[in-house]
Amino acid sequence: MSILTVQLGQCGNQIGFEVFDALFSDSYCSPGLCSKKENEAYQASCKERFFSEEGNGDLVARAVLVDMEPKVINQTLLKASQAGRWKYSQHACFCQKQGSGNNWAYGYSVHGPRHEESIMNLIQKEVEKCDSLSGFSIIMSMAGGTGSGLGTFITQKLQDQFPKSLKMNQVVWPYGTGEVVVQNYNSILTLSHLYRSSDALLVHDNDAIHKICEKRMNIRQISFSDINQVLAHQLGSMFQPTYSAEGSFHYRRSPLGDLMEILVPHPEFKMLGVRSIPQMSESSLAYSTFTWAGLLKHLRQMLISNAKMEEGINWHVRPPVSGLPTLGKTPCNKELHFNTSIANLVILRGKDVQSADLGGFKDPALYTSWLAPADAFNAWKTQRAFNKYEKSATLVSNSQFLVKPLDLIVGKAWNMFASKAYIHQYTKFGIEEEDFLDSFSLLEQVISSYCNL
Amino acid sequence: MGRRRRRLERQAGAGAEALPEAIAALSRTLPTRPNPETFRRAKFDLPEAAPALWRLLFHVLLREDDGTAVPYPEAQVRLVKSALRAHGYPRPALTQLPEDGSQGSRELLLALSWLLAGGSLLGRLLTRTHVLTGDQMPMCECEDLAHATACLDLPAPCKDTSNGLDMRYVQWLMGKLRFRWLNLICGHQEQCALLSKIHQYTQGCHSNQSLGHLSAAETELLRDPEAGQQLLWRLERENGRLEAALEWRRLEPIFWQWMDTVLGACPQCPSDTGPQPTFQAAISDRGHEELELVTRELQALWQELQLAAEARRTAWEAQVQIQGLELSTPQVLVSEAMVERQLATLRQAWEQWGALPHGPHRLVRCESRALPGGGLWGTEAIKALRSKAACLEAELHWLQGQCQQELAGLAGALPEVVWIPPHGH
Amino acid sequence: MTQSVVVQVGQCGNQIGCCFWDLALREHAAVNQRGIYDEAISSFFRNVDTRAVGDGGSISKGRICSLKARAVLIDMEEGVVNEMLQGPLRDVFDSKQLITDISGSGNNWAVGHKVFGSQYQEKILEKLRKSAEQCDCLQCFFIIHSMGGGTGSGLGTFLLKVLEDEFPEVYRFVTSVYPSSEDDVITSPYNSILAMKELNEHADCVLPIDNQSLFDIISKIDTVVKSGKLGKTVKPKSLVTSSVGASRKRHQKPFDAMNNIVANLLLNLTSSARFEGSLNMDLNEISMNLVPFPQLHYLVSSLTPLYTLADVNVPPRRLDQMFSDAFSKDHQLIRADPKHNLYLACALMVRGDVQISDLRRNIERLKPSLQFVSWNQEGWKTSLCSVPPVGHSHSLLALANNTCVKTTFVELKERFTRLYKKKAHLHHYLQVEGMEEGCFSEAVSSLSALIQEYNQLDATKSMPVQELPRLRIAV
Amino acid sequence: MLPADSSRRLVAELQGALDACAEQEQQLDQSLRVCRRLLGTWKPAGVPEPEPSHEDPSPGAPSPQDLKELELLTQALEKAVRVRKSPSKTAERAKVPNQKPRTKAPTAPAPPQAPGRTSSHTSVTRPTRSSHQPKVLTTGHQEHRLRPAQERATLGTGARATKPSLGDPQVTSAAPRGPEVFTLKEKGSLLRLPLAFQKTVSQNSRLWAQLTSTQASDTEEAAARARFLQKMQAASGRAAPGLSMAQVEAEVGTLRRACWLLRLHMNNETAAAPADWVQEYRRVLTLEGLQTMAGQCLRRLQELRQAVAGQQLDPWPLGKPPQACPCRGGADANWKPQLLLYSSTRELQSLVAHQLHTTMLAQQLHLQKVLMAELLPLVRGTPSPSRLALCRAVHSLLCDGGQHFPVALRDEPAD
Repeated sequence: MSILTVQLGQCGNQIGFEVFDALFSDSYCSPGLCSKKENEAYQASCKERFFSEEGNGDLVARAVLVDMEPKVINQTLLKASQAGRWKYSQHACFCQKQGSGNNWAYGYSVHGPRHEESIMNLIQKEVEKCDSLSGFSIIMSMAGGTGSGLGTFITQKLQDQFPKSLKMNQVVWPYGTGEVVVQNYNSILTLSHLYRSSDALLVHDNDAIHKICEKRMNIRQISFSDINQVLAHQLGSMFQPTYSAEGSFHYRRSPLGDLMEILVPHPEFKMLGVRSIPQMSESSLAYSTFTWAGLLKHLRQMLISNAKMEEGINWHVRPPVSGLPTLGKTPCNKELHFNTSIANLVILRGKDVQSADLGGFKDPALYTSWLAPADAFNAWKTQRAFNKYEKSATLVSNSQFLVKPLDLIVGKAWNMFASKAYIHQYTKFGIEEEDFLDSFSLLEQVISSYCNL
Repeated sequence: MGRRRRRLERQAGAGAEALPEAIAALSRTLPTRPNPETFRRAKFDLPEAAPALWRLLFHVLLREDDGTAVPYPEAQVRLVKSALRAHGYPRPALTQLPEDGSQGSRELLLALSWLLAGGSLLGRLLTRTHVLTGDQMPMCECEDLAHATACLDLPAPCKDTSNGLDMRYVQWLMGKLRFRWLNLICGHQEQCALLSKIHQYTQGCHSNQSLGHLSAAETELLRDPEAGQQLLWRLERENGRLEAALEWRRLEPIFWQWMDTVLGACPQCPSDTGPQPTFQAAISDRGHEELELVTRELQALWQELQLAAEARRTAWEAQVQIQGLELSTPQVLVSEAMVERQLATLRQAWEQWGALPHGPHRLVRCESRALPGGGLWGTEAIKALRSKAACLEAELHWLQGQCQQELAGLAGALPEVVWIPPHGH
Repeated sequence: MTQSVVVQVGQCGNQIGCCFWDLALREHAAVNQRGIYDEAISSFFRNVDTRAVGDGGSISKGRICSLKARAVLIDMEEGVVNEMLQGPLRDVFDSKQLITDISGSGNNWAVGHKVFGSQYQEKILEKLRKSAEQCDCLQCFFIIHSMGGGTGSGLGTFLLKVLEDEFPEVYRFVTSVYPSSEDDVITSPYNSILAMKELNEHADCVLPIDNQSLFDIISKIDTVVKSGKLGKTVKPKSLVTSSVGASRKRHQKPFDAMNNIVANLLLNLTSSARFEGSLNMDLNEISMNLVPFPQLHYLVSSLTPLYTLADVNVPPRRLDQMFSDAFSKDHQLIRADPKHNLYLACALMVRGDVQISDLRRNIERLKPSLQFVSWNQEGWKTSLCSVPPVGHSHSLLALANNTCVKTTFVELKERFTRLYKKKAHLHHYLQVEGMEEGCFSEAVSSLSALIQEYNQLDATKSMPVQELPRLRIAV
Repeated sequence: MLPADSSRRLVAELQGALDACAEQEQQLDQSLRVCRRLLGTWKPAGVPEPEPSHEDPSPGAPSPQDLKELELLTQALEKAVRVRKSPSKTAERAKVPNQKPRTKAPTAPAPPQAPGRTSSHTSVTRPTRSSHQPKVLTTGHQEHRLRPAQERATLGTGARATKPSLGDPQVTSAAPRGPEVFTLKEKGSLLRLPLAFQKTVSQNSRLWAQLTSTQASDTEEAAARARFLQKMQAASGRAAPGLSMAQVEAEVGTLRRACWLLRLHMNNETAAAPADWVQEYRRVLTLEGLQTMAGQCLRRLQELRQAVAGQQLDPWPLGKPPQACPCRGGADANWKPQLLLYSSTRELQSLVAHQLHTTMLAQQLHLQKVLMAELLPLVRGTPSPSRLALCRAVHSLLCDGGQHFPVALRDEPAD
């Protein structure tokens, strides 16, 4: 089943390119460390999901590129064609002349309705190229105007036009210290609206990825391209093929649908975070060996202590003693130490994967009281190695990961809102104070629900 | 010619030697293929025949396909009893049989005969296990619901329910169901695309001209002869059952004669005042709920209709009066006839719910509109499905609206709480 | 890609404009080596086939034939404009873009605003419309003018209203040169105050510049460069003030260096919209991010570095210095001290070989020394443009919405009050039709209100940042 | 928290629905796999295959070749990874174009066909071949024959028996011809069904036809059955058979459908724009007609209710037993294989999507009723803040199908 990617705005388009490139190079340029036959099946499965094939055998990304100004799209197309490994479809781009100016309201209320028809037509055409469409992956930033505002609008329209297809939004969370002044407004408007129209929000935190580049990849001068490559790696490790069931050697047919069924069935809990291990520069990789036990021990501690990478994990955090679940779980404590999960998915790739012991993730103390580990925990596996890592593990988690950042954003936006700053920029385009209040109350509810697990 | 032969046999009073034949034929037709001896033992109410008959009845009444897991005997017994009750089985003696399934072979034989005498059972059983060689539409809702409710009585592996259940878990399951459906729908879309390709590529391969192309199963048979062999074997087995069924048809009257003697051997039932089994009492009003619900829905509709009709009529009469118009008799007659026709179609629509593709339909790709043999056209089926969906949707929304009203009232009464319903309301 | 039209009004406006077009040509020539008319160039220039009859239809693609500035030149004296038309830039303009008179406004806002305003309204509109028609997607008008004189301040602000009515969707960014306290135009406080009211009401963003600051910056560069302390390490052509390598061979004038700074400001302001980068910033993002309340649209700007060292390998220390400088008092284009005042918001527009990590590092480093308003503690807007200014390896333009801009307004008001108390020169204004004393009082109360808004914000400065009570969830 | 009783019912209902879906999905998965295999490359029955079960890249039992290959690969790669000094990205990208995937479906090395083989088999099969079955295939310039599967059926041996063993001289000696790729797309139209299969199928449909015709015609048997039923009823000590639950249920179902069809019709009528007066007259008549019909339905419903109450019908058992589903034969076992015709992929997809949508709706509706019955009583009664969480969840489930959720804010100004 195929996944159609919609790349929106500067951020979405830059990331989208890296994601396709990562998928391609993992599938076709990386050794895979498995039999030829299995590698072929893996490639075929990846191709079906993310690429279509032209008559001459060229691979074309299943993607629609949308931006309100032409520069980034031109650059992205150029990059893809220069690399010459895969390409974007010629007719899958939509751009205008003037951006949304970091204004969510402009993207949502002006650009959205104005270009709805053209964009939806493009998407429809790409959809028709798929034998079967599992759903959409919508890549967008939350801080700006086009990604956030238009992205939200398009997600809503996708929900209207393709109610039976899944929608997962790849949401890029802005730097805490600010990259756009009105990022907190744009963020709360985006999140609250997506909560209504999207099935899952996979959050990518710029600060966290920045730190991974710095500490794990040893990059001195970190560029956006570095950051996006790390992000693409994580996404790739999530969406590349895995076996459909324990003991089966068929590749999973519908990763997007399965993932959602496992992680986000509850309407109030839709936010996902992703962690990968190991992550390191290629030069250090050559001198490292890993065991499944070691990787999973780290990954588990990353989960319960809410660490974003394998470095600097707080090893003192322990799950609450079972039988006394209320102690660590219920209070809406802003300094949450123990990170309670709703549901987790661990994806393992590489050598001897069947031998990996996942018992550590099946402890009921890790989860909310109303879900048993049997419901809340899942693991996907393949023995095909990912992206040059002999063994690698990825955790996709619906947990309290995001409570704190969300609480911060809502708090900051609320402060700004209370002083009425910048509101005129939004009312100009029809987003009224009432809309802000709606967004605030919805997100406060989400925070509260996540706190009261 | 068959008919004449049968008559001859009957006149010859071939009861004695024909009865075993009849029972053997019946036995071969039934799903668990009970030993014919079981029937004889049941006549004398021997307990050793009981387990096999409970099992048989369970399969006949509840199990879609044999072979899958069967609940433990107690559950079988309860399920069979409740199913028979629901079908209106008249003998209360059945309900008093012990739950361990050790007794009552004669009662069970009567029950089975009662079901057989209803007429449609065998046909249904045979269709249920019919080997399909063509490509089908996915299941229709009757089937699915039947399944869902049949599971109901099985001891479900519930979470620790002694402490009650967190509502969030129910929400979780609901959400899961939604995603599972979406996945399923998406998978079927792909299946359609692939089937359509197979049909297109094998156009003209089928020996049956009206079909034209091969189905996936038929093509697979050519790809994998071993599986094809299996299919063939299953078909042959079905043919055997069909032959047995025809045989049973022929000898049926003898069986009924014999059953009269079985019935005669039964002690007369007094009156049915036996205590109801406790497992039914707790939820006995659920059926009434359904009745009440429909009554409420209909009453609401009737009132709305009354209001609408009255308002329209008054408005129309006023208009007529002001403009001094008058309907001629032919106008009245034509109008009445038209409306009547329209309403008759409507009535038909609910009485024969759908010229819908129920059950096994072989999908046939046919690009030209003219086809020998005929069949149901996809476009027509879609139209029927659409109107059916509209109906279901209307009901669902009505119910949701009712809930909304009630809950809004309840929420409004909560002190110091601002209730913000989700968007779109 | 969008286009912008520069409207230069009055002597000062036209002189700055002149420097701007010169530098703009230079910049695009450096970036666009192939001589193909591309989107970046199109933002400020039209490509015209001069062989064609009449107007010479614009060419949207292909080789560059002849570039025409997207500009409207307005002056009520002919001097500066005529000089430009005879100078090396003459090919960039044509007579259809000009509006001149010979009489001048006599340093009287009222003459510029009321007399010439009504007299030239139609003509101005016609030229503006024409320039707008030649744009694919007109995004912004850049108005360059001075506050002290007559034409720039009077007609320049009249124009704002005209633009607002005629092109409500198009942004109006105003570069306003404020008079220094030792200004030689005696009526400049009157003109500035009257102009301020118009800026308050009709501009989207104002970039206040003050001659004194420009002069100080130049003096400082001179001292550093001439002191020889840096020796040969300063890269040639890298001075922000220089116009070396420019196409014109005109005699250098004292104001040229100062005007070059302003021209650089405009180039850097638009660079991220014109050129590629990993973090683009369109013009419409400026007001969105930096203007929290409609009236508070005055942005204090600073440019760094003022020169570049010849050594190609920039040590991070050097790069960090660029960021530090941008917040120092000495680098502001108006006399103001943002560091000791309250920030409402701040934009950092970086050009050249600088990565996001450099930007993040410096924001983290500088943040503790800066004060932000309580509701906008992380009020940063950032952009990364990969094309550096000519001669530089990298550069930074900082735009601050900071209460420090208030000082200029307060001083202005004081100077105005001193003059107004004596009713000095008032009759020159009142004899202009449509001009009443009420205009002055309205203007001064408008300014007072603006100052008051800044005062109120300043008052929150010392207060501890506290979380406001939020919505509370019942379950 | 829900009371245990409701919990059990709700969880059982939902779990049942989930399991049904999962089962469907599994079946679908399997048939998808079959279809995909069919659309890939394969060889029709009769062309020998050297390796069993190609489609499973089953490392659970890898072949010796696989193992060897894997071992070599791993060794080489591990060595490469350690030795290499972080190769530059550009170099890596530069070398890629040669690796550009031509993305062929994995082609199993098709064994060449033995030249003598076809002739030897045709001689064997000739007697069983009926004249209407031309099996001659023309593939390219060579003429081959697909060995029909019917041979095996008629010979009564399993498929394995005809599979050539490795020792089969005909296979081992075969090498000269190049591999031959069969795809449905190119050569699908040349396939023919084996005769044995055709025979069995036609026998099957003949039997079905016979069965249906006897059922339709037999009146004597029907009479015998009716007599038995009567006797049984009498022996059970009850009066004439009343309505069975299944019948009541069926009727209620019909009335429910009637109700919704009437409502839809009413909505159409009332939503229509005003027309000329004659038209309007018809509309009035229609509405009044609808009202009458609704009244009739109501009356019938009352009768049913009385029957349920008065006749002391047995209480409804736990859950509904599976009623005679019309789609699996149902009341009229007048089964006859029907054709469902479609003209394009899009139409088929739309048809199936509609079918599934309806099924899903029916299930939703059923669940809605169950949820209403279980949950509404819980939230009724005196409002209390402790009910709030329950209320929110119930609102979400009952008013939005669980897809959205309401927010409950504290009213008092927070401080």
